[in-house]
Amino acid sequence: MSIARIVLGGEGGQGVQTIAEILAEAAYRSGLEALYIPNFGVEQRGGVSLAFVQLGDEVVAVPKFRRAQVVVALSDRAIQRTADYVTRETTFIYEASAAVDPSFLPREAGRLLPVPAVKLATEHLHPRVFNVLILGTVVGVVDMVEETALKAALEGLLGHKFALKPELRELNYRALGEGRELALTA
Amino acid sequence: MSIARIVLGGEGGQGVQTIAEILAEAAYRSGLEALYIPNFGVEQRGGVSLAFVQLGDEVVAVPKFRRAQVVVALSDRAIQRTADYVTRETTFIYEASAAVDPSFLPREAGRLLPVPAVKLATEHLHPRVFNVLILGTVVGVVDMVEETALKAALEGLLGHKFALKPELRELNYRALGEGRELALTA
Amino acid sequence: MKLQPEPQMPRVWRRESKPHRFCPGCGHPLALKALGEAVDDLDWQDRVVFGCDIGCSLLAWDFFDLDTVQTHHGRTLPVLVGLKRVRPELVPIAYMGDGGAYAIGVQHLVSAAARDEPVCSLVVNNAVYAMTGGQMAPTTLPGQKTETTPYGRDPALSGHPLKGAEMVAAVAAPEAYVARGSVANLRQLKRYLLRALQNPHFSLVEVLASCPTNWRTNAAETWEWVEKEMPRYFPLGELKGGVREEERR
Amino acid sequence: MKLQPEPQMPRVWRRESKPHRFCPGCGHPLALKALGEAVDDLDWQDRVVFGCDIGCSLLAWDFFDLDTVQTHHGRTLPVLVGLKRVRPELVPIAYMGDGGAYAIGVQHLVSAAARDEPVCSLVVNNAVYAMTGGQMAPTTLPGQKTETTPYGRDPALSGHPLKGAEMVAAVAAPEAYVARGSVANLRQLKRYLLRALQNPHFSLVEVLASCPTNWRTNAAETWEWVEKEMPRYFPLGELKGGVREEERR
Amino acid sequence: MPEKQPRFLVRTYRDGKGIFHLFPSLCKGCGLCIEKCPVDTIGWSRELGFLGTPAVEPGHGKPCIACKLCELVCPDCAIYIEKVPVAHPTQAASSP
Amino acid sequence: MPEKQPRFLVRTYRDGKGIFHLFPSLCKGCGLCIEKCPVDTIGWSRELGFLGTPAVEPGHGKPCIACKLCELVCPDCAIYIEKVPVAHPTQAASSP
Amino acid sequence: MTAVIERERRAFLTGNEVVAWAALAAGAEVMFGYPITPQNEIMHYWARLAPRYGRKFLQTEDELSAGYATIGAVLGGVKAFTATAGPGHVLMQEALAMAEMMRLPVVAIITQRGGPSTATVIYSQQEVNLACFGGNGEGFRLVYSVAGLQDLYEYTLKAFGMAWRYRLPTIVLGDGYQAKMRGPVKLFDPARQGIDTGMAAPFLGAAGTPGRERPPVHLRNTYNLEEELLAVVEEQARSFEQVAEQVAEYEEEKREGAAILLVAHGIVARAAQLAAGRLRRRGKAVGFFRPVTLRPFPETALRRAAFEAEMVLVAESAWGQLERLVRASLSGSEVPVQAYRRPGMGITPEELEEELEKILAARKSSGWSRGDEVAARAADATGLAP
Amino acid sequence: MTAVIERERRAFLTGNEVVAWAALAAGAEVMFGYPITPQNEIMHYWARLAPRYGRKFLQTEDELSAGYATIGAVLGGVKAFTATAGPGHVLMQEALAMAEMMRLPVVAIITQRGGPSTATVIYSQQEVNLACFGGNGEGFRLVYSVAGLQDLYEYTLKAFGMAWRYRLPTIVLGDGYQAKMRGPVKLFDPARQGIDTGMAAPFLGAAGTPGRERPPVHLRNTYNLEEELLAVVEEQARSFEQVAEQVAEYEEEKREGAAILLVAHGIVARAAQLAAGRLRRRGKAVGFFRPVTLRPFPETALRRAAFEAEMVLVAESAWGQLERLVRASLSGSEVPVQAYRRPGMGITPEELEEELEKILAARKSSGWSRGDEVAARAADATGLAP
Ligand SMILES: Cc1ncc(C[n+]2csc(CCOP(=O)(O)OP(=O)(O)O)c2C)c(N)n1
Ligand SMILES: Cc1ncc(C[n+]2csc(CCOP(=O)(O)OP(=O)(O)O)c2C)c(N)n1
Ligand code: SF4
Ligand code: SF4
Ligand code: SF4
Ligand code: SF4
Ligand code: SF4
Ligand code: SF4
Ligand SMILES: [Mg+2]
Ligand SMILES: [Mg+2]
Repeated sequence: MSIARIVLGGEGGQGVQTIAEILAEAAYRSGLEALYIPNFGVEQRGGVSLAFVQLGDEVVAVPKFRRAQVVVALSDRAIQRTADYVTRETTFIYEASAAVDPSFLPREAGRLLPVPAVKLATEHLHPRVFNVLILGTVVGVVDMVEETALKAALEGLLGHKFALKPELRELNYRALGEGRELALTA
Repeated sequence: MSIARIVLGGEGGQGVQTIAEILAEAAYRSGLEALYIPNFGVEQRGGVSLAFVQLGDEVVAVPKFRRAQVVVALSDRAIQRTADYVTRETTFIYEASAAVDPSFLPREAGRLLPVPAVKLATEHLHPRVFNVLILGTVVGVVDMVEETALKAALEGLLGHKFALKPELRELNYRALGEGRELALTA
Repeated sequence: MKLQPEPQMPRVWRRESKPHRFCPGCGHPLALKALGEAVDDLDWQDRVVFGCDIGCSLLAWDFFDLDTVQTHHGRTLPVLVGLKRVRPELVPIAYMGDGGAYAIGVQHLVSAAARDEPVCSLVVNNAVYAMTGGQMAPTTLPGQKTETTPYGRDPALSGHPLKGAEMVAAVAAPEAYVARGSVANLRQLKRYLLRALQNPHFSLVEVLASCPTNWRTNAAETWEWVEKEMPRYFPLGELKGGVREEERR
Repeated sequence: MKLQPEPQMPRVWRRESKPHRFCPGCGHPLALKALGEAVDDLDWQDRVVFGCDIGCSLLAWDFFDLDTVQTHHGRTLPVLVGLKRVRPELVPIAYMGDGGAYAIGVQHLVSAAARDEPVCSLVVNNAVYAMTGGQMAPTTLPGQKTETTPYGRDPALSGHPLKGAEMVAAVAAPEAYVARGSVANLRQLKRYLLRALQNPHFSLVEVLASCPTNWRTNAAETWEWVEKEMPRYFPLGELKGGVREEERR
Repeated sequence: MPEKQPRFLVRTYRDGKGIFHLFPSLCKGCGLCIEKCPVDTIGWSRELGFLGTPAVEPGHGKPCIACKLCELVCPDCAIYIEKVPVAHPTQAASSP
Repeated sequence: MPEKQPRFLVRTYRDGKGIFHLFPSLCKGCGLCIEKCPVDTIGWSRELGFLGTPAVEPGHGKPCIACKLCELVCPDCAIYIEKVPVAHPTQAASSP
Repeated sequence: MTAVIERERRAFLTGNEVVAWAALAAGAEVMFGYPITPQNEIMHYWARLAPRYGRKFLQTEDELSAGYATIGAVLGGVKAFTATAGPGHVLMQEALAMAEMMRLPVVAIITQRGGPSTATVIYSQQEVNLACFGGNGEGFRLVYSVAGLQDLYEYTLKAFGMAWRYRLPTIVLGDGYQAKMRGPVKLFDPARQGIDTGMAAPFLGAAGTPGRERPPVHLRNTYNLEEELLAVVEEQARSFEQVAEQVAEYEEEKREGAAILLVAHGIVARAAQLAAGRLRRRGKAVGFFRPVTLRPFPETALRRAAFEAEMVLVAESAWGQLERLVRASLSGSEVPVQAYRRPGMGITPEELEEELEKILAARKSSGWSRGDEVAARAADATGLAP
Repeated sequence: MTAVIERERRAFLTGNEVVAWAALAAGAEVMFGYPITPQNEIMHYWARLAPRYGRKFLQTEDELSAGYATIGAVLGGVKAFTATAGPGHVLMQEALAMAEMMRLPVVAIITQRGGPSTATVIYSQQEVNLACFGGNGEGFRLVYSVAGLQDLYEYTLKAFGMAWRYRLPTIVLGDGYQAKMRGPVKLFDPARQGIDTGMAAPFLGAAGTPGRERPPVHLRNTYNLEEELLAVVEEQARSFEQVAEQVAEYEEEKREGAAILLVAHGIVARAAQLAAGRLRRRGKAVGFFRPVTLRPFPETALRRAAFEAEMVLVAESAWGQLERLVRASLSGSEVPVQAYRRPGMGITPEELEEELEKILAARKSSGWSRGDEVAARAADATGLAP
């Protein structure tokens, strides 16, 4: 696979764009080609937030695509909004802390990967690293991004928060790790 | 000649548009086809004012034209601005109360018709009927407009003034007459 | 059968479109609550036409069980002026943000006020351009950081906050009604709106309102800003009295 | 050789473009005479940039021996705001009609005033849209007949005359200079213009001016209108003092 | 038509003088009510609101005095306060 | 450059205390000066102005007092008033 | 409403007067406008006449306001119109774009003047791009380019009918000449001539309490998702293409066997028609085609006409605006297109005659395939599409 | 002025950031703007960066003011720019029309969003008409349609250079995708790469006292006579046509022997390029043409490319705006033009591949003249005009 295409969807406050931005930045720092584009509408909050990331070893010229290798959906509404991107080749990652109506899940997906990230984050770590945990899972699935690049990207985006609360850095690393593990075991 | 084309030019306050409007209206009331269009620019006063009148027995579809059968110029600047419309067939009527630089006069004109309208109007009649005198000359030259139609058109445009000063009506009629005579004799 | 408790929304709020699209803690829906109650009190659901501007106000395009038109940025007033001219029996409400009313559409505001167009204008002053992501508004406070004043608004470079209500009061007819309320005092705001709606002349009610999303404030800071900071520049009260006696209920 | 007497035009008037294009008895050239003398007095021919609006003001596009730009209807202020932002050493004068300044361009006027843009605005208030042939202006007096108020301006339909200077004074910074003069008092007008030009903040001088062509007045009626009728609605005087002491010469 | 209006799920709490109805599908967790409650009884609940963020509940401070400020300031009309019916009206009336 | 400025034709009249210079090619005949002259000395002349309308001249009323109002109000700078030089300055100075 | 013009009558009027009478006769209830030459007198006459017929007028603070107030009145359910030109037309596009998006039957009379920017107040055909495609949209509007005073009367009547029938913003595209020229025109009651001037109905504020007696009307022009917008615009496109077949109008003469097809719109079409006719009388094979609707463009008819010609000459008082529409319409055909461009200047039959003669001479000398001496058929066929 | 970017470096930026950096590197002294999605972040970054480099920023009351203030700064003799989109772009036309008339080197970055009216804040290619022909004039402007972040950097630099060299208003036409997408881009000092970013000089307020030491400058955009305006516009047209030859730009691949020539501009061109390439690799004769300048349109190059093809397919996120330019450009040729229109929607290579396959299949079954199995030549020729 020369370009990996990833769609992420979630509710306004769930941090989907942060996941996408760190992912893309990490790919770029890994020496890969990468392109990230958020979707954006007139609703600042309250709408479903989508992010599109492409990374690989050839130039990414077109920001949008129709089918994704990885789809991430963090809410019921997001599951519906991202369904069109799913094919037989798709790994479909979804938040599974609360009950998900199985009729919403895309049947054609090659692999369904439930991640109870809210639960895990809240129980082991901190609710706010929930999205970094998801990022870990995505990175685990895609498996093209270098660890150091990922940490550097994390630092770039969240460094100012780490500066204030250094323990956050460690928390985030652990979230990344737990997420990645889920990709391999689930 | 099925359509008579007439260009009139003068200084802002000289009443060129009034001549043209009465002429066109009179033609219309004579059962002829007629079209009148003023030129208009950003200068309310101070610019040369041009008027284009066409009248005849076939429908006039196009408001502007390149060559005129009759050109009327009431000032030095107007002589220059109207020169392009003059051909060998043109009767060129100009105000000749003061000395006109003969080098301005269009040589190619078929007939040059100087009219000392200011002088005549001031001496015999009233300075303000100067333009109606010119109108008389034009009507004399074109010779397609009915007398009653002309008077009705005059009434239409100046009736409200006549109502206030009934003697004006007679003055205007006399100006018309004197103007027309000039067309025949000059 | 005992009735299940229902949210105490104004009758004129449209339940089908709730929860509405505004962010958590937004001042817009608070202003719309006061407005809804005022319309309820007057029982004018069949007379009021609601027009909303582009800005977060557009999120109210299906907010009410009222005929509604969402217009163009800054142009809600002229649309409703046109409507009112031909349908004098209707009561049009022009619902706008401070950007729409005091910047791109300010010519319409001062002109409608000067011509005394009988339209009720409601301007939500949240001191930013909210919908576009938090740029400076004419009402942004000195020192306030926004996306286009990243180092804080410097009055020497971009002027002092524009006092829209005062500006309108300066040009409006004596019969116009002009007031400034706040989402921090909804009962007062509703009183102002009732007077504005009933005034058969031009009226303007400016509303100081919160935008926690662009202010990046938590609930405590949000209240602090609306209640303390903003009124330092934008005093609350009635600037012009309209033609009717105040009607409280 | 004895010098032949020359017309006493301000030095900064451009002789080559005289006689100018304004109608007989027009107020514009009187305002421009006061302005020309003020520029002469300050000896700022090398600093002043003159911008004129669309309206009869455009007839001044080659009026002065000053760098001049004739802009678009209502847009002279933003053009000069842009110029001044990058060339602070220049002194831009925005020369506009009441239509350009108080109707189609009023958003620029109030916004420039509110942001305290250091531009000197001169608004010729002749109570009509002159260039377009005499329609109602925001400043048209009640009862005044114009082409679009053929039965006289009815304030119930089209509002009361807009007091532009008062409106600007309501939004401008304290350091702004705002005054209203008249072509019927050119010495006072020149004083105001001198203060406006020297004020390093926003300034506005409104000038009551004649338009005999559209008013259809003779000389006596023209003076009557400028001197008596207009000031009844538009009081003369300084509304806001600027930052400098008044400098008479 | 009024019959077709959607019902909003409700959680009802009793706290002090107030019957505190909370509609989680309306609550966006803005916290404005929390700040305004004069007795600080409102706090975050385990229940999730409309956006998946925590909703609110009473019982975190002094007992509710049924002042309805929270209901007033909620931008989403997610709170409805009823006064606890006074048990002994005569008694209540005699102790002003 | 100043040398290249066009000269305007001038008519000079003496009237009372004023030397009244009129530039016909500038005068548009608006009549504003006529209305403003405190001694009503200005009136229409036979000379034509810029637009072919009559220009103005002094001598139609009381003698000019050289107040320069006409010069001030002329929108076209078509009038230039000089004071008639005082013949006997010493005498003039002694009679205040 | 009683008829404004009871009996058919001839009158000697300027174009701007004609528009005011037509709007009255069409039942327009209100006009909003801002002064600009050369449309001013539409406002002047309307302001004078309106009170007599119980109609309304408001002079707004600018053209934006005039456009949006017209929208407001239309929303209220009355026939309303505005008029502007040149720079005002540029501003008016903001409101027209909203009308396009929301399919509001706004009627605008445009009297083109010289451009760009303030330019001249006189005349031109430089606002074709703007009228057809101004705004940030796809130009789903009706644009009637009129060619004379009678046209101005009839198409102004028709504009209201079409706007309300199809719910499309409709422009009557005139120019300064037609606005200011005075000539004879026949006024009549549209109802008696079977001209539909439209039935207005309220978009907002209809009877019944919204949310109780009827659903509320919620109009918007903003969408949150690309997919929503695509669906809206595609639906508009489909509907516009359907409408196009019904409303596209043109006028043509003698296209069979024409060596040159002379294409022009508006008042220039009248000069073109005369020039083509004169040449035909002199035995030259010159046809004439006038698109009456510029949006939708009478593409099929033009193709039919042009495919029979050896070349097309487009004449306009602009620098290639009609020409671009003609070229695009003739896509896929080899017929060469030439242009006669006079931005901001009137065009006379004489100069077109000269131009045509020049082209014919040049082609002849270069061995042109089809003879230019083909006798012109006697009868000129003038076709006006439905 | 010291170079903003000393050494060439790669960065991972959004398009809006790229524009801000490019404007800084080009030596723009000031930006005027009014918020609108999706261009906002150009303003945000500029507002943040400008003070560090001694540049200026002003947020104006609307887009009219932003456009005119940009004109004012240009008149003062500095490189200045603005940015807008959608409805703001509509308003901006008033100022651009004045810049066109007075030939002022105003630079505007347009990030297209859905239309008409407010529509969506996201993406589209529906502002081609506006960018090229908005305003009441003839569209004498330069319009660069960019296709990716690197393009955005280079053409923003170039826009200043061209604007000032030719004294023409210049538009960099992007879109919401390109504005908001984040990817790798190479930043460099234009001077070192020989990219001309223009020399600014004052139009007004140059040294010397006007009327004494030099003649005064009197700029206007209004004329009193038709003849005056005609002369001005004709002169502009002549000069624009000369410029056109020097500045028209395009990109093309494999046009010889192409059965289908796929034409697209902007970001859609990237999808088109990929789709055409993939089909060629599968042995289908599909060429690709991308106009880089939409004004002037690279007509000669397109004609050359299209005449070798059997048909042209135009793909765009609009309803026929590029298509109209293509059709008009191919005037006089029989090559058929087909369209793939997705107003307001992104276009992916996959859907274009499908569309092309469908067309190829249909043509094959209907007995297409030129084989679609012509082996694509190995090397793709990519041509960038001077
Ligand atoms: C002509 C035009 N320019 C700019 C925009 C972009 N825009 C949309 S909303 C908005 C500002 C909204 O601010 P405000 O009016 O204060 O409302 P708020 O969102 O703060 O409630 C802007 C600039 C637009 N839609 N149309
Ligand atoms: C956008 C636009 N709208 C309208 C016009 C037409 N127009 C030219 S001047 C003018 C009014 C001038 O009135 P004012 O500003 O009062 O100046 P005056 O002529 O009275 O001095 C108008 C409406 C225009 N040129 N541009
Ligand atoms: S961005 Fe601000 S104003 Fe807009 S909905 Fe959110 S909180 Fe309210
Ligand atoms: S129309 Fe009026 S304002 Fe214009 S030049 Fe003439 S007198 Fe002056
Ligand atoms: S009713 Fe008053 S006391 Fe009770 S919870 Fe609400 S705010 Fe607190
Ligand atoms: S104010 Fe309303 S929405 Fe906000 S937290 Fe309280 S109940 Fe929830
Ligand atoms: S100077 Fe005074 S007195 Fe003499 S003519 Fe002039 S106005 Fe009259
Ligand atoms: S004021 Fe001047 S222009 Fe007018 S009449 Fe007197 S001299 Fe002539
Ligand atoms: Mg706001
Ligand atoms: Mg005026």
